[in-house]
Amino acid sequence: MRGLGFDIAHLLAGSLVLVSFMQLYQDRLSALINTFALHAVVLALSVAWQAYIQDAPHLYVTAALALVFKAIIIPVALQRIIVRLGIHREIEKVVGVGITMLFGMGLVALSMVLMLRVTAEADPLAREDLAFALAVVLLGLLMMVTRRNAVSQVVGFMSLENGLVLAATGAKGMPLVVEISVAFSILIAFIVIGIFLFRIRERFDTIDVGALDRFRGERT
Amino acid sequence: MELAFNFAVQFAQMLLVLALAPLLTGFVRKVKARLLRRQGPPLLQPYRDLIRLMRKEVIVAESASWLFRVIPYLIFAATWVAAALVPTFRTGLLFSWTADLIAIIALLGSARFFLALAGLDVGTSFGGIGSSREVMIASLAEPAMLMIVFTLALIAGSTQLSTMAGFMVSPAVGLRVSLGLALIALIIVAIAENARIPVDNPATHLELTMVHEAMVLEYSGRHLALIDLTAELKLLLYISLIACLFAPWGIADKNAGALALATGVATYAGKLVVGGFLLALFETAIAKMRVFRVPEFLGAALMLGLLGTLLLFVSRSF
Amino acid sequence: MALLLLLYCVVALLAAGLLTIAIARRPFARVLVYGTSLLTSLISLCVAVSILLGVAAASSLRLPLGLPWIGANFALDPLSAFFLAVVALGSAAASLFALGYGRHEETPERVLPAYPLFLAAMQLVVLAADAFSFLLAWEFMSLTSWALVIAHHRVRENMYAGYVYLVMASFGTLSLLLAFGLLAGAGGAYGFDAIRAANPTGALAALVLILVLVGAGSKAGLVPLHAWLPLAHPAAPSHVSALMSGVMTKVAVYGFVRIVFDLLGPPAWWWSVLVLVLAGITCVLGVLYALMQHDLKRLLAYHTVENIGIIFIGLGLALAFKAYGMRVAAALALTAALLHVLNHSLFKSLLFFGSGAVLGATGERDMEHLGGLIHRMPHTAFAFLVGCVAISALPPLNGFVSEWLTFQAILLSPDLPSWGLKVLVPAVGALLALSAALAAACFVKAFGVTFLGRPRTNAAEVATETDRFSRASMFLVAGLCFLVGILPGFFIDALAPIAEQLVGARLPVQSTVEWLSIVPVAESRSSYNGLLVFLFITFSACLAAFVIHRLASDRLRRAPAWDCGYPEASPATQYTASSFAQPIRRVFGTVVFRARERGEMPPPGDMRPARLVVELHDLIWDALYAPVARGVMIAAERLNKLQFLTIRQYLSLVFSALVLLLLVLATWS
Amino acid sequence: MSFDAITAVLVIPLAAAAPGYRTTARLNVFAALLTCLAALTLLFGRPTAGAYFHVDDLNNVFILLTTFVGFTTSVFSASYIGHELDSGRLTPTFLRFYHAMYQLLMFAMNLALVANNIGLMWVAVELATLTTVLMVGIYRTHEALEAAWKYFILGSVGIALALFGTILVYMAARPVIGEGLDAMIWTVLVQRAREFDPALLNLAFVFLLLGYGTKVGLAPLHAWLPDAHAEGPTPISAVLSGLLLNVALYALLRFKMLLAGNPGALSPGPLMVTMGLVSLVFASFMLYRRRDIKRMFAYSSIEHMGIITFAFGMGGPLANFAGLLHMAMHSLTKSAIFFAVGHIAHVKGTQKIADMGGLTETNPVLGWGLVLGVVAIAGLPPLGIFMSEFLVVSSTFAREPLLAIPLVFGILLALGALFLRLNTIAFGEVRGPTMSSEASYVPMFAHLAIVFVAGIYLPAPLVAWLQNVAKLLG
Repeated sequence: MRGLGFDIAHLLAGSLVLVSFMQLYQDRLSALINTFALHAVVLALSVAWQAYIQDAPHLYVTAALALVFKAIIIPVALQRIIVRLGIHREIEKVVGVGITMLFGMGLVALSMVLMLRVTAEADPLAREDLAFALAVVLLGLLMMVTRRNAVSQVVGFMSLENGLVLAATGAKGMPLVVEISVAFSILIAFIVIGIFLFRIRERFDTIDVGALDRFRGERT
Repeated sequence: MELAFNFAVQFAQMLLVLALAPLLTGFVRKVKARLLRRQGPPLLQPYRDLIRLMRKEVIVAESASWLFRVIPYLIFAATWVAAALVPTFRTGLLFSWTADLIAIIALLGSARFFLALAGLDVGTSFGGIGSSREVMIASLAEPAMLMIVFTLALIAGSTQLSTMAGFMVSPAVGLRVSLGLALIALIIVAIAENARIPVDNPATHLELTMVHEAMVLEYSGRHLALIDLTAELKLLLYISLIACLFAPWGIADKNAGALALATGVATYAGKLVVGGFLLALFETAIAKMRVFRVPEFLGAALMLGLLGTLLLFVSRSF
Repeated sequence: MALLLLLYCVVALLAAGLLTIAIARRPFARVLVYGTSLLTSLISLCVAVSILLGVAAASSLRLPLGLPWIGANFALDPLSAFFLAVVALGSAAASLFALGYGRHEETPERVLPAYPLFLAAMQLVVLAADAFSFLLAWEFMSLTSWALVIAHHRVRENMYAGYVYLVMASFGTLSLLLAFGLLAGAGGAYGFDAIRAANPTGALAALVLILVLVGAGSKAGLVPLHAWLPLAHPAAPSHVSALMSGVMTKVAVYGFVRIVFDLLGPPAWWWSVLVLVLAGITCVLGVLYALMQHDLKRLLAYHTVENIGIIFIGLGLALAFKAYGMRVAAALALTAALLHVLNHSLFKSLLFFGSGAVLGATGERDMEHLGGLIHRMPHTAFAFLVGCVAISALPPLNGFVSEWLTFQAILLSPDLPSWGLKVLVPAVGALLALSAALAAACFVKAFGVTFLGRPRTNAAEVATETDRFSRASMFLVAGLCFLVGILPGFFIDALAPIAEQLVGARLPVQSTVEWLSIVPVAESRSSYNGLLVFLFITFSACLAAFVIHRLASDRLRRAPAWDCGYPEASPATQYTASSFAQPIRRVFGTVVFRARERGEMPPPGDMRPARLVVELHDLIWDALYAPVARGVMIAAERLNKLQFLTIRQYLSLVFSALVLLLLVLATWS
Repeated sequence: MSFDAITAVLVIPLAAAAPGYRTTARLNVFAALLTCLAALTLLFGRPTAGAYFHVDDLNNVFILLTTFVGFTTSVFSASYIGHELDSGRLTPTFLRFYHAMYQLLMFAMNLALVANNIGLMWVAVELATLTTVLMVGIYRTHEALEAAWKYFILGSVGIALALFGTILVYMAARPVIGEGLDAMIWTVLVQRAREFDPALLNLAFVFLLLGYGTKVGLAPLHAWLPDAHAEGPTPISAVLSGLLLNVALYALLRFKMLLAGNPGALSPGPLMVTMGLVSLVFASFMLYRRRDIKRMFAYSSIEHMGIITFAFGMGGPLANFAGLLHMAMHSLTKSAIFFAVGHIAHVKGTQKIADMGGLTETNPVLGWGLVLGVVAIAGLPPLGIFMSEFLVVSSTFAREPLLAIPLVFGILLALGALFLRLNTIAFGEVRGPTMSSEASYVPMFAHLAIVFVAGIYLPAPLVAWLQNVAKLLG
């Protein structure tokens, strides 16, 4: 049971990393959002599994949270937004997919190396979990860096948050404070982002971050 | 008694230099004339000039200030005091410790300072030329002179002329390279300071290369007389300085009797004659140089002085 | 309790300054400020002198201010007493001068509050006995003087001068701060006593010396750190210029002496090489720069640079002698330097007062627009002349005495064991002699062009004599110059305790030598008697005058100038400052300033006048300061692009920082 | 009674924020004053550390500073913001929103300071960040929105990193302390720190350094700071520079102490020293090309944060003392400067340096106030920053001469830039219009007066306190 539980948790975490890579691969906004939904689903699964093997019922809440918010509401909302804004479906990448992928690989390797330095008496489950979480975080950040489009940056940011949740749930017995704060921050984040997208459309008719630079101070 | 005697000697020297100065100039002129196969003015001509000028009334430019009228007396006094402190026929004069060699040079410096001011006072172009060139020459001559002083002072271990003269006659002073260099440098400086050929020509006016004469162009009457007398005193001073430093033979020392004093006076007269003659010879031998060659001429003196100082540490041995 | 009294004076000054902020525009504010300054300065002067003469005892005091666990320590020993005397004397003279001169001030509210604060700061520097209070006062002194420099802030040059000044000053302070950091050590023992006890030596001490040379040197105006000085000193109101040039630079010298001679351990011989070389270059370059100027105040400022060089030559010699344990020689050199500190503070203040009086009377600083002022401002002219003679080191005035002593110290150099010094010191002597001669030339120019000749402009034509306060102050200082010149013995004796304190020996007592002449080493070696020289000159001058007027004629007639028969009416034909300096410029300038003369002769038939253009380059500025400024600007320009990145690029900055740190962590063991 | 102090410190702002949109400036000032007084009572009685809150010497310093500056700033903004209403930059709705947010911000910062639970601390810091985001964007101009957006994105990335670091700390603590709340209570953590797994701690610190470092504004994480300062309302710029940066730094310090307690972990000093120096020199260079007065002083804040971080990185009683002092002095001075800048912006109707000139002629009080502030911020005596810089530089040079060189270089560079601009703003010929500024000068000069006194006299108890804190910081 122990071994199996470990393997499944491992598998789920690993697949989360995989989905992150899929996100990096996407070049269409709607597809990207869908992939993010998948990402959230996988997260929800792994959190649920953690809840099961740690028999920590409060984690189910988190799982549900992830499922409902990140896998359903947010993607739908985002789809709505991009449709309403009628922004073009193409994602302006900064660097090509190939390079991004390679770089992602490097990041994953880095996170593995870092985690392996951790002495093993911290139980292996947590360790591996943490390694994957770190990888997901880094990949999310990478995505934010390599995309020009605000929506895709938001998506990247949220997959980064997913990594955090993974880590948090992986940390056995971590008090509820954290989950609440995670949800809380995501909520705030989303609301504020919503506000901003709204305002930005008001002002700029586009949410391409590049368009904002024109209005930076001291240019003239 | 002792003090009174010393005082008398000091006073005597003051009068002596004052009396001899015009004669020396006359002598130099005479010799020069003779070397040029001319009759030349009589020996006593300078005295006559001075007296004539003294009698004349002074004409002062309207733009001249009080300074213009004070300066002749000032520079005369300064030079006279300086001349009085250089041992001529007897060392260890009563007031010789009033000013050592550096101070004497500085006294001459003050005289020059004021004379240069006088050149600017009336506000004419010629005066300006004279002053600016004078200070340019001085700015090189003074350091050269001070380097010479360094050389000698480092040898004699003193800047007191009496002590130096005493040391120079003593056997302690060997033949030194530095001394030779210092002597040459001192002669160069003396020529420059006294506005002699080749640096300046004391006998001309209205020549754009002139320095000293241009400065005093506006002077007349008794002022001019004083200035001339000052120049003559200065010449005498330098010759007796050279004599006291490089040919101190026969000079009487502090506690010398009447006989020694007499010989001292005699040898001093001899030295003046020789010095004057050499000067005249030199002046007739070479030509006046352009003003902007002068710095090189004096720069050589400065270099020689510095070289002399530095070589001391090498030539200490022999 | 002498020290307490002094601190009360300082407090009074501070209070006056702060109070004046409110009432600066009122007419009585001027009297209040300068009156207070005058009074307090006189009190501190008395205290300082009484310490020097041994009437009052040295003392120290600790106040619960400043660095908490150190407190604000103040001490009054002979050294600080002497410099306090210099400061107080200068301040008193300047305040007296300003009582009258202050009337010309159009923006008093910018001058009056800062002035007493400036005085207080200078006194505090001299009194401070721990690193924090010292640097606090030091930098406060810079700050207040900066405020005074930019008092006339609408003039662009002044703002520029103030800017350069403040940056250089902070640079100096920071290097002093580093020096004290070394002295105090990681434990933070900032008290001077503690530092003295630590008695640093070896490489540490050498590093401290260099830092102090940079720090104090930049404030004193050692070449090549002098660049701010000729900009800032002339920019301030004249009485402040006098203080900055005459007094503040001396405070900088105090900083050097205090740290190098008192706090640091026994010196190494090569320190003196460093100091001597810098000092020699400084005094010659300073005077050469001065010769090229025709702005009267800037010329004076450059001469401050020169005199600082002379002072540092003395200090360098003292270091050399001290390093080899030649106590008496060290005492001689130190005394020479300190006496020159006093002398320079006197005649430089006097000269700046004079230039101030001229500025007030004509509104001109440019000598080429002046001339003939001796007729309209006779008193100012006379005082200024005294100053010129003094600064040109001519007997019987005071400048000569200190330079003579310096020469005597130089003449002791052959006894030094080190060959390097044996050869270096005479060379430095040559530089000193050169600078002395050039200084004389420069002041013939300064006085001759400004006061003699015929007025070149209408402003100079209608000038009137300055007010009585200014004159009183000028004559007072002139009298002091004269006094020090003819009775140097007493002042040398007053300096003896300092020599005792710093090099452990003193000069033989001078005031008891017969005829009051000074004999630094032995009478057979050298002696000088200013009093007799003066008496002789007056006597023989009067004698000559008497004889001639009696026996020959005393008739006098005024007539137009003769000028070789071509009298030219226009005053433009007179020699100007630049034409006066032309021969010297041709001798030295071509090398030092890469001076070029270009004659522009219009073609025949063209009515335009021919022009002679002289261009001079400040090589030090071009080589040292310009590149730094350019470098900073270029770097700022390059980095400025970082202000205009997109959010994504900023994110990638964060990202790369993260990855970098993680890599570090991954490779760290 | 003392627990009431903490709750008061927290509740009052919350209460003031609760009526939210009906909050007025007067209530704002009142609440801030009450908070400040409540904080003062902490001096007399301290609670024992609880699971969520605790007060020790360290955060007490910060609390006092925060509440005090918060109070003075509220006084300033009360008189300042009215003008914004007249000039039509703000609508009454936004004005009320502003005040509510202001109190919320105070609440969040105090919460972060008194929090004993690292999770809670994180939440508080983030809350503070988000409220300031909203306030920066409040003018809704292009620039304001852009600045807020940038701040938001960078800020929330910082949030994420910090949270990850916090989780890592918990992971490190769990095996030792056991699961549950205890493993997040700082007081417990710091006692058992030596038994934690060093590798995890190191990793955690990297994330915390970058996460909280973003809030501190260390280069290269500083990007949000200048624009946020420049585009937000001036009182907010004052609070940002004066307080929020400190709070973030405080969080960083807590974790530094944690690492310092563990022999196996890497010493956080070098990292902080490096980032401090980078920020210092970089910001000093950036100062030269600034055309917007508020942006310029924002960069100067980065510079000083660099110095403070450097000092704490150096460690040791002297440097830590200097760091604390410098932080307090900087908060007071910088907020005073921003008050002055607010006045100037009203007087001149612009923030462009090119359009201001000769201020000491047209508005002597304001002009000289600015000059005094710049003199203080440039580290010139007799004002407080001189003392702290004196200590930082001298102690550093005695220990690590090579580190002192860039430090001194940066300080000098910054001074040059500041006075270059000051010359054109405060002196020279008059440029730009001269309108009236009805905001009160009291807060500005109050701050400067404190800074001035602190520059020459520090009362003994305060010193003992700070020294104790310095010892605490190790």
